[in-house]
Amino acid sequence: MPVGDTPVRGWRSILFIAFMSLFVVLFVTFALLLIAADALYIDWASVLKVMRSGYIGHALWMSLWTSATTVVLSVIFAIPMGYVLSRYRFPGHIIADSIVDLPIVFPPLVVGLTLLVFFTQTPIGRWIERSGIEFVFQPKGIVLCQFVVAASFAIRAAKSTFDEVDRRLENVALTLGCTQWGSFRRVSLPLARNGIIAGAILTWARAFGLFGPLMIFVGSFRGRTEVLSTTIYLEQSVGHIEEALAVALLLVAIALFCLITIRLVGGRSVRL
Amino acid sequence: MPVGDTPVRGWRSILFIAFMSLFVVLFVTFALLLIAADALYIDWASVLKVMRSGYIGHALWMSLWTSATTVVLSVIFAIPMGYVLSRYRFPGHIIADSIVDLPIVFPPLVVGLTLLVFFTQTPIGRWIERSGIEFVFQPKGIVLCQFVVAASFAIRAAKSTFDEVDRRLENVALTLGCTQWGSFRRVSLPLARNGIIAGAILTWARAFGLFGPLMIFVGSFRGRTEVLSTTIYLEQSVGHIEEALAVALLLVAIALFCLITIRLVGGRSVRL
Amino acid sequence: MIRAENITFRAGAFKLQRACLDVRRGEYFVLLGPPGSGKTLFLEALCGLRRLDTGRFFIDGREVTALEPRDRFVGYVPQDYALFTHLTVEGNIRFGLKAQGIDWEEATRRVDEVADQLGIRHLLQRRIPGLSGGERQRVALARALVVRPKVLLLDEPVSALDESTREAICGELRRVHKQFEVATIHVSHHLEEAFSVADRAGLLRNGVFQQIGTLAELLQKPVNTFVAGFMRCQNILSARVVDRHDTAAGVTVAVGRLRFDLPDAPRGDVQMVIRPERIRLLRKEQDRPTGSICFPAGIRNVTDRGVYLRIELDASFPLVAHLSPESAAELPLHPGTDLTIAIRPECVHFIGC
Amino acid sequence: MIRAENITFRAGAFKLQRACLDVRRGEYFVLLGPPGSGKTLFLEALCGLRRLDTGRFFIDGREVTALEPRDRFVGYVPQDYALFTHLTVEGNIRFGLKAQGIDWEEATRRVDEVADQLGIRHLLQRRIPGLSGGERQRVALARALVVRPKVLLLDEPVSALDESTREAICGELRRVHKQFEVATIHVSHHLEEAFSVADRAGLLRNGVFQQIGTLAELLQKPVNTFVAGFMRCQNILSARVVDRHDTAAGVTVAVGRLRFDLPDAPRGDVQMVIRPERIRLLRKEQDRPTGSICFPAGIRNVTDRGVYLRIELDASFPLVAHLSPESAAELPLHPGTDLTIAIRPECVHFIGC
Repeated sequence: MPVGDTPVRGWRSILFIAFMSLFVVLFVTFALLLIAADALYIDWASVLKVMRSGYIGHALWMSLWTSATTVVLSVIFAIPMGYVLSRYRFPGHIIADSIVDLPIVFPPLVVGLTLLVFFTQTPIGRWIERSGIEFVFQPKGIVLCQFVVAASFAIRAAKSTFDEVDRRLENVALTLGCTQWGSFRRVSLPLARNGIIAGAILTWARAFGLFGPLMIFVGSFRGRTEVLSTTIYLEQSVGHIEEALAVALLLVAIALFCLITIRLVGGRSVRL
Repeated sequence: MPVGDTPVRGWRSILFIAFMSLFVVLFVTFALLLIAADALYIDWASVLKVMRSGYIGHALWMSLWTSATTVVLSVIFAIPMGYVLSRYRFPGHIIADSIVDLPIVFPPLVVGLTLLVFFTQTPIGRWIERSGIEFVFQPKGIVLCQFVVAASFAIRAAKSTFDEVDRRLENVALTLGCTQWGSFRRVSLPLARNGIIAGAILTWARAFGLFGPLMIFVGSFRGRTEVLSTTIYLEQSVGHIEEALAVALLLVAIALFCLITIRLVGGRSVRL
Repeated sequence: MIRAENITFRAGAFKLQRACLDVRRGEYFVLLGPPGSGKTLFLEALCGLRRLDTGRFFIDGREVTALEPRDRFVGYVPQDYALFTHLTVEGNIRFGLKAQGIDWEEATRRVDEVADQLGIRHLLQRRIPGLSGGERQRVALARALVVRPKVLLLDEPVSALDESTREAICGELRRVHKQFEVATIHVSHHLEEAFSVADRAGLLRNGVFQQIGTLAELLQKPVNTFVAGFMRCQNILSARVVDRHDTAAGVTVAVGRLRFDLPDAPRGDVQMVIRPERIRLLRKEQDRPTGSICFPAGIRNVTDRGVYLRIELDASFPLVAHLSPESAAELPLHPGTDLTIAIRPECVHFIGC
Repeated sequence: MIRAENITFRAGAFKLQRACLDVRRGEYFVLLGPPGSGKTLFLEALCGLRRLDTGRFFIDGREVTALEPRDRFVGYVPQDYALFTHLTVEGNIRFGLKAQGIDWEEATRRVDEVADQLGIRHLLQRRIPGLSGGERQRVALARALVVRPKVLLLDEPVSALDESTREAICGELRRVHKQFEVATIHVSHHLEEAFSVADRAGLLRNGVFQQIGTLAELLQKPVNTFVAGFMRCQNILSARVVDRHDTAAGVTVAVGRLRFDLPDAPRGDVQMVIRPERIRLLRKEQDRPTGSICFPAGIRNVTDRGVYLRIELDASFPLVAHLSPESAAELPLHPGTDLTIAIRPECVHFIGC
């Protein structure tokens, strides 16, 4: 459906388009105002101070490695899960599919609480905690939180790109001598690459900006489980709005980087 | 591409499928464990107590009306914006499109902070606050926060369903005597209905579970700006895990309701 | 009825150039062309769905160039019909009447009338997804015709149907055309289809009209080799006029090593078109028909195409003839056999004449 | 070479039922049928892409029913070719060789060889998206042939191409078939296409084979009215054998108010098929050819289809004849004119014989 074919229009049509466009103008103006407010209010001295602060450096490092780990884990799960959910129908398919959807509509805070309950109140959880792999109030817990909240985005993205890979391509690969694994690795996976990347970036953005569940599951201990989002809250709650904004700037810079990467990598073929 | 056409498979293929399915089993098992943990740990006495608590009743009411308002506002913006972004190419189209995407990859916490900065630090924001329409630390602020964070989901969903409505259907409507408004109202809008509903439900889920930005922009004042997600945090932070879980149960019930509604309303045509 | 004057516009990389067309009242016009030649774009422009760079459209004597689609009163059936899947069959047909504000009783009367005429009365309460291709086509036709358009524009109306029903549906299109007395433009890339419906036809290529005329004209008197090729003429021969007589004998033409006389021909090097079904084959010992151009030729290859035989001949230049199975029964058709070829002079056409 | 015994399986609501087929070494077999008749499903099952409920497949004498697709050595070209868009043309062709672990030099040699044979050497470094339909088709063929399959399975190989190039590509398919000496099954719903390539053909309908044989057999001796209709025979007449002679004269058959003698016919009420291009028309005063069935008929309608004339006749029952333009030139063809019809007895076929 080519865009840009313009029918002959009278004044009523033009009025209609103008009315519809009004909402775009309103929304975009408001968003630009907000961005401008942030930009104007940035106090570069605070930014420098924040940059040099050891605590915040640690929080940045924590944010980066936890979210990176989450993305890697998510992709490891997303590729086979997306493929299986896309290609095969099995008993319980709809249950698996719904469980993947759950974290997308679930309040993230509930995920944090659920994890807390699981690891502190159930025998299995307590056994895991006691066996030395501690999660509660630990950096590892950050990854777990992020994974549970954000992996669904990677899985869903993988599933829908595998849905779009024509099955006949795999069929041809099978007749040409490939095993199922071969046709997956040499045909479906390369063709689904962009979608998987888009899913990974969405997962990263979600993991990177996570806040609520972390407050519940790992807390916000300076220098231990503090990530950038917790920092913003902590700084702001003691009245350091300039510092909070400076940290937010970091987050935003990274979010923008994500968005641009998606557009560059995927062009139109990558859907958020 | 029909699913379910099964090629003849040898043991290697079956092994491959088994390996891939392993990840599904792992993920689903873990998710079910978490759900089971919640279910087992629920203390029905606390649930009853929570249900009867006036504060929590107020928080529930706040959660419901703010999120409902947000959804209505979002849909009002989503329908024209989705249509304009899908059908027309104009200077700045890519900017508008990117701005719609921003809140999806942005950390929500930053949205809260940005709103706070805008309304407390910029002249325009302060003028709005002074003119009587207060947002900061006000229930109205909850709606604003939710709208900024969640409206993008509705807009994007509307845009992609309008993308899928064949333009030739509108063209035929035009030749049959419809104005542009008529062809929009009588053809495109009914055909995009399911997608718009799915977008609205996603928006609602997001708004309903919002937590971080609310803590910054409106705070958590018992009986005034407290919503269910804030309640969970507050209860949990003073050690009332049972009560927090009881509230979470409410949230989850509503989230599940959303998910089921999407499936029922949309069938396969509605994509999350 | 429909008049296009110098229509020019772009759509992406494609350009429709200075298209002129005249379709008369009650005429059934077929717009031919290979895929991507701009047939659909032309139709859309006529509907007002694309803005022109230059040129003017007239419908029923009124200029419509600047009018919105809804003010042009065209009945448009796009490819694959574009039915409204959220409405029933009745809702689809009623759509235009509702949009034009016709009251409910009158609309019902007209919906029933057109449904009867197209034999889809029993489908009215059905939903679109369950309909067959032929049923969809009728519904789309009914939806376009119920608003009593001045012209009917059909974009590949039968290409979504399977071959066995095409013939029947084409017959029905002709019938509908007659019954509703509406000038029709039918877009197609299929030659057989054109023959089964067209009064006149035009052939588009890369946005430029190549030839407009009756199908017999396009078939027997193509203006260029593209038209000849599109009409599936395999015999496009390079010839040269070697002698011009003052007498009634006309000119002598050379093709390959062969020379023969024709009443007239253009000067110099020319291209000659002979339709394969116009070539007669005779046994060597048979009498040569008077008035025909006769020359010997050897059979190179024979393939049975079921409804005809395709015979590749060598007459110092390659020639293809199509023979009906009945004519073939009387001939010795083995590769290597020598035969006599007879062509009536009026079946030889020079490109550019 | 390819043998299918009682193949039965379901795919959704569709069922392929007890399909039997034998394709001989070096044969070019065309699998015909309307859309949705199960042609593609049959091909996929033969490739091992669908599991059978019952039945067995043999390729080259070896039973392959339980083998994975990769162990069957079939060259499969699905509809629209399904080229790997993430690879270059060379990557596509090399794909199968890589999957089978053939070393790089040998693979390169074979890729170049097959690219030369199909005339796509110059395309090797190109990406798929820019290729034309014909080029894609050649690349898909090369990809299938380079692994030296025992059979070649083509699913609607030319339906994505526009009409003017189909003829040429079909010729090329025949050439490739001969050159690589590989048994070929070519799926099509297009009759003309079948005639231009097939040695033998089979006609599927709703998952059941109707008739398998040469195209001439399908054309002239259809086993039922569906086959006759699919082969576009318009004259399917209800007849009755009214008299059976002991002499050589055979039987007397009644159609409409007409009676004539034939050498043989089945008993009782039968259906009779006469191909429209087998009907000869003579002027009333012309001599009736001996040995032919002759009877008078009036012309009801004449339509020029360009390459032939379609003549609707009334001989107390409706009859359609196709005439070549050359034969038509000698006849007075106006509606209402009375003519004599001549049909050779061997051109009359009874369904079920």
